[in-house]
Amino acid sequence: MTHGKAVVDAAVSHGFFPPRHTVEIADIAELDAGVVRMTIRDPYIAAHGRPAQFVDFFTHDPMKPMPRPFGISEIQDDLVSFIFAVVGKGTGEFAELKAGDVIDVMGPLGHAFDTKAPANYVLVAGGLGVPPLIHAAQHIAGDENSESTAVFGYRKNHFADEYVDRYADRTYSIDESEGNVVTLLDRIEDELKSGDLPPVILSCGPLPMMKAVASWAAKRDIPCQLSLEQRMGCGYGTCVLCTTDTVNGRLKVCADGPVFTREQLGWE
Amino acid sequence: MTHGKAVVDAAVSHGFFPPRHTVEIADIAELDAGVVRMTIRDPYIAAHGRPAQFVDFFTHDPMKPMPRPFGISEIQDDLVSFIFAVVGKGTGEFAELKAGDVIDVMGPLGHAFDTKAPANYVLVAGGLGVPPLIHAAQHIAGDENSESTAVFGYRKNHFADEYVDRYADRTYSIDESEGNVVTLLDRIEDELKSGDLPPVILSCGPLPMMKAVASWAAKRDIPCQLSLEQRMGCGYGTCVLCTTDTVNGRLKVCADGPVFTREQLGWE
Amino acid sequence: MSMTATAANPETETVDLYDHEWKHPTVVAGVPWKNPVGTASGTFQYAAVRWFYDVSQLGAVTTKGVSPVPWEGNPGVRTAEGPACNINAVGLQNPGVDHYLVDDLPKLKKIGANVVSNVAGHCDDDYAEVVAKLADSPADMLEINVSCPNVGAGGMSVGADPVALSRLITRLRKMTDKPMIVKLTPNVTDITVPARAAVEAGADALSLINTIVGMRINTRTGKPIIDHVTGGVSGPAVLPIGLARVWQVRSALPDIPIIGIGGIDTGEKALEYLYAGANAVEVGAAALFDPVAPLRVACELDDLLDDRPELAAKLAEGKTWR
Amino acid sequence: MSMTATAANPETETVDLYDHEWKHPTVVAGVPWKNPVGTASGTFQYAAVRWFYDVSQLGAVTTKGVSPVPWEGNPGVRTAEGPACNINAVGLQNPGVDHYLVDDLPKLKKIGANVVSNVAGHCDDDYAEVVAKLADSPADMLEINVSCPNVGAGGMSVGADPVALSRLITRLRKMTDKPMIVKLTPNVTDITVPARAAVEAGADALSLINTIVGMRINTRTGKPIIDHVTGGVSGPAVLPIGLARVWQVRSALPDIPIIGIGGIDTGEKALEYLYAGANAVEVGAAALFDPVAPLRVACELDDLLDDRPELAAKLAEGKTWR
Repeated sequence: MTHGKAVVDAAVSHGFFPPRHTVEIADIAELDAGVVRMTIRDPYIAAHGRPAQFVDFFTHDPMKPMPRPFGISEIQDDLVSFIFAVVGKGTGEFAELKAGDVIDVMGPLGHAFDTKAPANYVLVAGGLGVPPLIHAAQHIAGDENSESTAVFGYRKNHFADEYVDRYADRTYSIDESEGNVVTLLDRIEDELKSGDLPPVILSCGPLPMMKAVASWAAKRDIPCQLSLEQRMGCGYGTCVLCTTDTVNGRLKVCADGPVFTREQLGWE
Repeated sequence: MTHGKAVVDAAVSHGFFPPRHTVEIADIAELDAGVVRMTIRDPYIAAHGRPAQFVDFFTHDPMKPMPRPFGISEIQDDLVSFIFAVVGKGTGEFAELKAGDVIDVMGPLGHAFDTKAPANYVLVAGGLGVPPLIHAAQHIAGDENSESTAVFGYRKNHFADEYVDRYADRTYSIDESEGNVVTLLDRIEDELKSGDLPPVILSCGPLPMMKAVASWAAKRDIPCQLSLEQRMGCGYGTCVLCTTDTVNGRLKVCADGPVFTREQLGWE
Repeated sequence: MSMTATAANPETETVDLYDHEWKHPTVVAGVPWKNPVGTASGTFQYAAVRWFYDVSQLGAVTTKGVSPVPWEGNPGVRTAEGPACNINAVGLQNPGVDHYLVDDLPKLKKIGANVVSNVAGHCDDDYAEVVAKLADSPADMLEINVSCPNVGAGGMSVGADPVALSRLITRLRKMTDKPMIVKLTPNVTDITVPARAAVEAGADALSLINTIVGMRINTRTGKPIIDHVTGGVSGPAVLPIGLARVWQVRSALPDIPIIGIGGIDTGEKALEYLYAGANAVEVGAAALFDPVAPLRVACELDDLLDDRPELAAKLAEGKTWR
Repeated sequence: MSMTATAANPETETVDLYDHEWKHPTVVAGVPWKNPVGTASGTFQYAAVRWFYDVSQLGAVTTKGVSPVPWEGNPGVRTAEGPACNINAVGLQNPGVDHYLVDDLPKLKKIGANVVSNVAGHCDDDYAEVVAKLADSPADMLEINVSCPNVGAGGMSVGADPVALSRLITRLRKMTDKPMIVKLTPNVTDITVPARAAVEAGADALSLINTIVGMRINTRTGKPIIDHVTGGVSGPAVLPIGLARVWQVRSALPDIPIIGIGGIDTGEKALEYLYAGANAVEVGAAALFDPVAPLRVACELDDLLDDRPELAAKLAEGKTWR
C-alpha cells in the first residue's frame, strides 16, 4: 500500500488532512444476511478516528462516484473496522471484495460523541447503527473514569453482540421477537438510575428509533447524543447536500454532525 | 468461462449469432513498444473467423462503453489472436490485462478478404495493419491452389515478421530507415509478374499507405482489396457511424467492409 | 471484486433471453405492445440486428429515420466516446422512404414485428412526403423526428420552435390516421412547451429524449474528434436527464402516452422511466454495445413487473403510474 | 487489470500536489490567475476545504452563491447518484452576504486567494443588494448565478430569459467596476442567446455550464430519490455537453473570456475545455469525490501545457486557442 501511504504522508507532512487514498482490505466477512464487517489497514485513520466519526468509501466503479460513508466500529493498531449493510449496488460491490483487495477511502470525518465527562455511557443502537457504539464502548473501555452499557436492538440475529461485548461493561440486546431498545431501556431504568455514574445516552440507528430513544431520555432528563444518517455528497462539509433541521437552523450532518444533542435537534 | 460459453451456446442453439460475451485471455504479450498481441479462448470466433474479419472488444470500465474493434491475426484450435496498438486509455487498459483475466468480445464481424480465386496473394501491411494479413497468410497456407507473399512495412522494429513467417510462402519486410512497402513492391515487381499465379494484393494499414498501394496496383492492373479502419459505434452495422465514401455511395466500414476493392473505393 | 461485474449484465444473459414468454404488455396510443420495450430510432437496422435475435419479440421496433430521398449523412469521423456515453453525428444517413417501403418495412412486418416508422425531414414538405407514403403502408405507428435542422425553423430543429412544430404536426395529422408519436429534443429551455404544442396539434404520443448536443476534443491535435464538431450524446450518462424530462412532460400532460428514452440498459432503469410516467421505453445506445440489449432489458423489466402488479395493471390498460 | 485503475487518478497523486510551482498562468477579464483552474461555485466551502490544501494555490476560488439574507435551502434528501454523476438540489442554502463579508471572504483574502464571489438571487433586487455589498469588498471577481428560479422571469431561471437577463446584468453593471462573470445555465435551447445578452449588457466574462436538470427514482418505492424531485446533474457524465456549450459560445463570441465548467476531473479534460475556447476552467463535482481534485487538475494541466507552448502563450496573454 505504498500509494495510499505516500498520499497520506505527503498531506500530513505539509500540514494537511489526507485526501482520498487507496488502502488494503485486511479482512472482510459477512456477519449476517446482508451485513458485512470490513477491516482496512490505515494507520492515519486508526490513529485519529473517534467514536461516531465515519470514513468515505468509494467504489471501483466510476459510474458510482459518490462516497459511501461508514461509521468506524473498532480500531486495533493500524486496522480500522466497519460494519455496513448491503443496501444497493455500491455496498453490494464492497461486499464482493476480498482481503488483499484495495479500496479508496477518506477520513476520519465528522464530529465524535462527547465522552469526556465521567459517566455511564448508555450505548443505544438499532440495526445498522451499531458501529459507532461498538467504537464508543472500545473508547470508553480505555477511560477509567467512565463505564458503558450497551443496549442493542436487532431485527433478528444479534450479529454485533460479540463485538461490543469485548469492551462494554454490560451488554443488553433484544430483537423484534421480544421488543426494541426502548423495551430494554425500560427494563434497565432502575439500574441506570441507581449506578454510581450518571447515565448519558449515545445513540445511532433508524430515525424513528432514535426519536423514541430521545423521547425516553427527555422524560428522564438523561443527556442524549444522537448520531444521524443522511445521503451525503462529499462527507467533509463542502457540498451541503446532507442537512438536518436543528434549533440552530439547517445544519450539515457530515461536518456539523453526525452527532447532535437531543436539544440541538429539538426532539422532545 | 462457463458464462461466455452459455451465452454463445444459447444464441447458436436458437439459430442466432452470439451477442457480446465474456471470454478468457489465454495469452498476452508486448511485441514492441505500445504493440500488444492478445490471444483469447473463443471456440465460436475460432471456428468462424476469416481474414480481415474483426472482433469488438470492450473495456471493463463502463465509462468507456464503446467497442474497440481488432482484426484477427491468427487462429489455433480454440484460440484467437489479435495484435493492437496502445493508442488511448481503452487499449491501455487492455494492455494491462493478464492471462487468465476475462474480457468481453463480440464477433467475428465484417466481411473477409476474397481469397477464393487461385492466386499469389500479396499481403501488403503497414504498421498495425498486420493482423488481417497474418491471418490471410494462415488461411492461404491451407489452400493448395494459392500462395502468399508478405510485404510488411514498419516504422522501426519488424515485430510481426515471425508471425507471418509461419504461413507466408515468402516474407519481405522493410522499415522507415530503408523505405516503405511501395519500395518493396517495386523491388519484387518482376518476381510477382513472372510467377505461375496471378498476383492479387490484399492490404491493410494507414490510409496514405493503402492509397499508395492501390495506386501501384492500378498502374499494373493488379487486383487490390483493401481493409479499412474507421471509428466505429457498434461494429455490426446498426449505428452507421463508421462510413467511407465509395463509388456506390457512403457505405459502412464495419458491415459493408472492412474490405473494399480498389474499384469500389474509386482509388486511382 | 469480480472482473465480470462491469460487463454487460452477464448475470442476466441466460438462455431465457431467447425463450422468454411475455407477461406484462403495454398499450401506446391504442397500439398493443407485447412488452414496454422498443428500440430507439437510429440504433436499429434490421439487416444488422436480425442475426442476433427475433426482433418481433420486442414491444416495438423503431426503425431509422427515413427521408423522401436517400441522404448521405455527414462525411468523415462521425462518433466519439464520452464518459459513459456515445456521441454520434450520423446526419440521418438513410436510403430513403421508397427503399424502406420495399425493404425493411415489409421484412419486419413479415416476421410480425410491431413497427414504429421514424420520419426525418429538413423541411415540412420532406416530412409530408414521407408521411404520405407511410400512410398507406403496414407501419403500425409513425414517429416524427423533430430534432433535425429545419429550414422552416431557421435551421434550428423544428422541435425547438413550438410554432413551427405546431404547423408541422397539424399538417401531418391531416394526412394519416396512424398513431403518430412526436420525438422531442431535450435541447430546449422547457420541454413541456413543444410537448404541449405537439399534442395540441394532434400528436397521439410523445417519445423523449432525443440525443443531447455534445462533443469531444482530441488533446493531441486540439481539434474536435467528430468532423461535424458536435454530435448527439446518448448512453448511460443521460439517464437522469431523460428521467427528468419525462417527469416534467408527464406533470404537464397527464394523459398523453409517453415513450421514455435515454440511458436505459437494464430493466431497472426502464422501470425508473415507467415510474416517472412513461407508458413504454426505447433502448438506444445500449444496443450499440450489445445487440441484444433491448431484448435483455425487456426480459429484465418483464420479471421486475411481476413484483409490481399495480404498475403492470396500469400499463396493460394504457395508463401510467403517474 | 489493476484494481487501482479506476481510483481517483492515483498515479498522479504524488507529493508534487503540495509543492507545485506554477508555470502557466492565465488571465480572465484582466485578472491574473496563477493557473487556469478554479473551483466551481457550490462545491467549495472554505471551512471544509482548508484542511486539505492551500486553496490560494488555485487559479481562483469561487465561493458558494450568497444571497442578501441567509437561505435555508431545500429540506430532506438533496442528492442522488446517477451514472458517473451527482444530482444535487441544495436550493442555494447559504448564510447570507453579511456573514460572507466577515467570514469566508476575509479569510480567503488573508491567505492570498484569488476570490470569485458567486452571487445568487430570486429577484433582481436580491442580486443588486448582494452586488452593492460586494462592490466595496476585497472580492477579485463576481460571478452572477443566473440559474436560480427568478420571480422576474416568471419563476424560470433568469439565465433562460434573455430579456430578463439583459435587464439584470445592465443594472448590476452600473453598480460595480469589479470584473463580472455571468454563469450560464445549459438548460436553454440556444446558449449563445443568453451569452450574447449577458455580454451586451456588460458582462466581462462567462462561465459555463451550470448543472443540467435531472432526477433518479427509487424503484423500490416508485418515488423520486430527491425530495425536491429534480436537481442539477454534474460530474464526469456532463463533460461532452459542457464542451459543446463552450465551443458554441466561443464560436458566437470570439473575444469574451470564458470559464469552462462541466465534468472536469483531470488535467486532460481541462485541456479539452481550453481547446474548445475557454480561458480557464472550474472543477466542481470532482471535489465532492476528492477534496484535492481541483489542485490535482491544476497540477496535471500545468504539466500538460509544457508540451503546448502556443496554447500556454495565448492563455498567459488573456487570449484563447480559438
